[in-house]
Amino acid sequence: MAATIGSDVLVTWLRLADAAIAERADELTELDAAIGDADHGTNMRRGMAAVVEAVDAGGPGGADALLKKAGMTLVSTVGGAAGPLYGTFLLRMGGALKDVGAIGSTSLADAVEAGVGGLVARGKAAEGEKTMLDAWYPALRALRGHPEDIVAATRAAADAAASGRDATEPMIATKGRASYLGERSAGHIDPGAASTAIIVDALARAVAGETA
Amino acid sequence: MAATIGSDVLVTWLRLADAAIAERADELTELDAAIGDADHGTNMRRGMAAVVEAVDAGGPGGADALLKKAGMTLVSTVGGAAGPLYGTFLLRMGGALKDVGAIGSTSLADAVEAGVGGLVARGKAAEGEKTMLDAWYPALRALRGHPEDIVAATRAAADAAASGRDATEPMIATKGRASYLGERSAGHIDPGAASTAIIVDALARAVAGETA
Amino acid sequence: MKKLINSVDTVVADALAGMAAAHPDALRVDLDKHIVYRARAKEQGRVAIVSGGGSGHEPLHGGFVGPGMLDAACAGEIFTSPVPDQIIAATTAVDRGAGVLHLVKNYTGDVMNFEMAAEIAAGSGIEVATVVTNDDVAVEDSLYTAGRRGVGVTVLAEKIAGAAAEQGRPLAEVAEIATRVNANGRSMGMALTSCTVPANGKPSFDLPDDEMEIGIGIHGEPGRHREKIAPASEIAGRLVEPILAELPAGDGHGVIAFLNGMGASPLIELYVMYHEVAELLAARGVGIERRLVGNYITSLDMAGCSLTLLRADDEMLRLWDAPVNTPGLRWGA
Amino acid sequence: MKKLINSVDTVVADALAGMAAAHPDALRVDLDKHIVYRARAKEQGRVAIVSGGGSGHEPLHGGFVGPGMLDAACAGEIFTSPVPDQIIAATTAVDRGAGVLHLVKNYTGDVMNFEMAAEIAAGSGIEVATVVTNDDVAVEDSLYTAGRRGVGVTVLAEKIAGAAAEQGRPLAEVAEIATRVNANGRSMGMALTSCTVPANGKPSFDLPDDEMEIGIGIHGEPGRHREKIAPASEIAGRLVEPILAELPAGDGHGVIAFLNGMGASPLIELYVMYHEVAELLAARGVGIERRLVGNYITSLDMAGCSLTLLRADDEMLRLWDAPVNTPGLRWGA
Ligand SMILES: Nc1ncnc2c1ncn2[C@@H]1O[C@H](COP(=O)(O)OP(=O)(O)O)[C@@H](O)[C@H]1O
Ligand SMILES: Nc1ncnc2c1ncn2[C@@H]1O[C@H](COP(=O)(O)OP(=O)(O)O)[C@@H](O)[C@H]1O
Ligand SMILES: [Mg+2]
Ligand SMILES: [Mg+2]
Ligand SMILES: [Mg+2]
Ligand SMILES: [Mg+2]
Repeated sequence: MAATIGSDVLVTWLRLADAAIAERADELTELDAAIGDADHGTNMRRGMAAVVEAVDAGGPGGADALLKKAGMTLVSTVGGAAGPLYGTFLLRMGGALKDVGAIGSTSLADAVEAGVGGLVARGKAAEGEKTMLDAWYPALRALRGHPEDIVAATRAAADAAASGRDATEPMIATKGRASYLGERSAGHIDPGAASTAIIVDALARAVAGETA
Repeated sequence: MAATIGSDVLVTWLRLADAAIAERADELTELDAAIGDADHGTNMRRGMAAVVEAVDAGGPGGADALLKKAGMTLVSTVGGAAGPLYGTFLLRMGGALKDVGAIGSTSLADAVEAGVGGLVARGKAAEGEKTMLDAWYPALRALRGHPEDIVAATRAAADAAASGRDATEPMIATKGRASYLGERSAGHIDPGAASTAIIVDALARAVAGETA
Repeated sequence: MKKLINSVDTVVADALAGMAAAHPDALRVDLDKHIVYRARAKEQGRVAIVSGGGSGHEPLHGGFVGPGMLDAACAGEIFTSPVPDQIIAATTAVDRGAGVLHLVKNYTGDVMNFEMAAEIAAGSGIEVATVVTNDDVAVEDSLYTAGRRGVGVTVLAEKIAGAAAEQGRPLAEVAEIATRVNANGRSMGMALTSCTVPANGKPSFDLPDDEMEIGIGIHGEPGRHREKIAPASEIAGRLVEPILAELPAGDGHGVIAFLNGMGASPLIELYVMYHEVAELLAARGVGIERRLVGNYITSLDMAGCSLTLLRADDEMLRLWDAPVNTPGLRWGA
Repeated sequence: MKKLINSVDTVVADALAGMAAAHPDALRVDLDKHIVYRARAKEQGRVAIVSGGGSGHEPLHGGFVGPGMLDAACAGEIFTSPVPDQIIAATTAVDRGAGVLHLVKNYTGDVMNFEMAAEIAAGSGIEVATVVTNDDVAVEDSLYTAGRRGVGVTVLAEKIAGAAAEQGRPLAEVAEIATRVNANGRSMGMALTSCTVPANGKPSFDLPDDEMEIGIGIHGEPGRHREKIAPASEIAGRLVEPILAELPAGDGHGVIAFLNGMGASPLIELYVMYHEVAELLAARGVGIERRLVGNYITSLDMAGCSLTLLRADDEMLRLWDAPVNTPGLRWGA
């Protein structure tokens, strides 16, 4: 039972997230075709591939620098809503880890909370509007439920993100493109919540020791 | 066994032809879709309806005047290849009947021959090029086969036109739109030959005493 | 069939009414005879140009009526050439005493209807010259057939002859220039889908989801052959090569390259195609002097494109560059 | 999926290369950053205008770069807003010392990316003003939602603000005029077919052969509702009525009527639709001062159309009439 992780685990996280997004890009695009504009999978795959390329290119280590570089890469390569949102998330998350050495469950939760704060600052949405926030908030709450065990915490967060993703299905969107559909947005899972669930699951797997 | 017909039978001919073309317009258009531009039925229906309207509007009688009016109406309302061709046909046919009182089988054949001459002068095609000529020439030859019996002559002409129409199927077109297809034009009946068969059949029915 | 129309019988009339409403200052439309005129006729003593043909190729021809291009366009029914009455009326109305050029695409129906009209107009004392365009290399040219179709070069001939007429050149010269444009221009088209003629209500030909037609015309005629769909770079080769094989060398002059959409292919795809065409021509050492990319001579709702190359001498280029002010083509004015 | 492309990953890059090749004298295209610039930058001391957005709406925005309209356009991936780096590069390149107007369509992604870019550009000393268009009446406007989409009015705002910038007006005035255009313009769209996003490879929504979507946007989003296909006259009502219900009365000024094709509907159908719209507006007592009919803000290969009405005061009309010389819109120059 690992109590803390280092920035190497975050590197693994980004790699696992890239692989999982690439594998499920068509699925994400199909979700976006139903209630958006059919580009979310393409966008995320392009962005995560660029992130891994930037990570491979090396540079100063440390969780702070790593996540900032990843965030800036997403901002510069994704576009659309997801680029600024996920980019800001990672930038803020990195900022919160600035002076943290070994990352425990609580400091990870603090960092995710900072990231979620960035999402809200950028996107001006709240929970329940059928966006990626509906996966992030449950994930954050689950993280907080295991302050001593980062493995259990991230696994619980991944499960909560997945439930949050599923819970977006009946929602009527009031933010993002799906809001244009009004009531017709109900009955479909939000693509951003789905990509969040994939990303949080990658985090849990990296923390649990899976290698990329 | 009628030996001659009057211009009233020609009026009936035009009416029967109009009705038959209207009924089979979609079929003609479909033939034209396969090797042309999908308008032959529409064109002929529009033209024949205008012919009947012009005939209904009355005016000086006589086979000559009647067919000239019908020909001019086709020229002014059909367009495409069929308008000038069928229009010229009727104009020339009318001209040939100028000083003919009661129309017998031979004078009818002479008039059709004049019409066919008009087709060739306008369209510069010959038999065997997969055009309406491939129905008109057999019809003309069959007409000539019964110089004494106009009913038998026109019935034979109608049958010959139908055979001529069917014989266009394997031909490779060298005139008209179908020629653009080269060898791909084989395997389809020529739409103009099909409309000619309808028109000659209407003539046989009118001569046989059918009313419109 | 899905179309923005009221009924299959009124498409042409409704579209002409729409043209009239959309361009009240530039065009005058005879909604009875289906003729599009310039709002202001050109000066006395200038050659006038009349074109026309079946509808379904918009903006051709009505959209090319205006200063620097046509004086009148006769609109036939969908894919059906206009009738002589229309052509005579247009010819009579636009003649400014210097004669009228008839620009006609080479289709049996168009040629015959314009021919009948020219005979009658000439009989009433109007000098008429006729130039027939026949630039489509998909079709074999032969004395014994209907010959090549008139397609993309028609747009270029209307522009270039239009500029010559505007300069006050005599009818023989305007006709000679149009003839020269046609003689030095060649085209080739392809389709991803058939068009649907409204009165027919279904696609003129069936094309499987993974096939395209090469060598199509602008009336929903199937092409010369069918093959598997291919990347834009290969499609460009299917168009460029047969054209270059038949394009006059023309003293090594460069070309006007005209990449035309068939009606339902969006501009983004036409630009992709144009890029490939330009690369291919560069590789083949053909200089591009001018370019035109867009939907100019269409085939209803067909997806696909055609390429026209015109070996252009200096005079053609000068006339191409001259001002033109029509709904469909406009520059320098 | 049938498209004239090389591969789904290179569509935008290939189309931009095609634009560059097609308009070498008018445009300069940064093929690395995907930015379209004027070939000749405007004079020092003039306000510049930058727009951009996802690709797939051609000629918007790149086709509207040129004298009298935009100074630069940033092309995102298909239906994906550009990234801040592009917008910053464009803004920096076109600033002539008088500030830069960002014209942005109201989509969460576009707004956020332009916002990030404007923050950074402002930090480097460039004065940036932003006007967001949101004219689509199919979407409810509310403080608690993403709000209305920016659609057709964007074209009109780019033209009118572009003319104001060309006249040398200060940034605040140019922004005010763009804001006024947006405030007085409303749009409504409909689709006969879905578009197909290349990377998705199939239509974004399925629409039975006898149904149409009303209230669609320009990204293949399904509309607000679906109904049986209807004659053009009825479709015109579906567009005109909801627009008039929300169009400012504006002192009884007339309108600029803009009937736009979604990419795969041929011009003949757009004219049919425009005729019906003009008749309806006449019946409703709405004067039409100017008209624009054609494919200007498209949605890939979607068949359908949208209508934009702009209640135009005299200043807007004067600016609308001012010369414009871009690949997509050209008059008076
Ligand atoms: N205001 C917002 N706040 C949070 N998330 C949002 C917001 N708007 C959109 N999203 C998320 O972004 C996702 C769409 O991303 P993407 O498809 O890449 O961008 P776009 O909508 O620009 O095409 C949505 O599914 C939603 O989860
Ligand atoms: N040169 C010609 N001589 C005789 N008949 C011809 C000639 N060209 C075409 N046709 C006939 O015209 C028919 C087509 O008529 P139609 O479809 O109305 O005209 P278009 O080809 O102009 O669309 C052909 O099927 C053929 O029978
Ligand atoms: Mg999306
Ligand atoms: Mg035909
Ligand atoms: Mg025809
Ligand atoms: Mg998008």
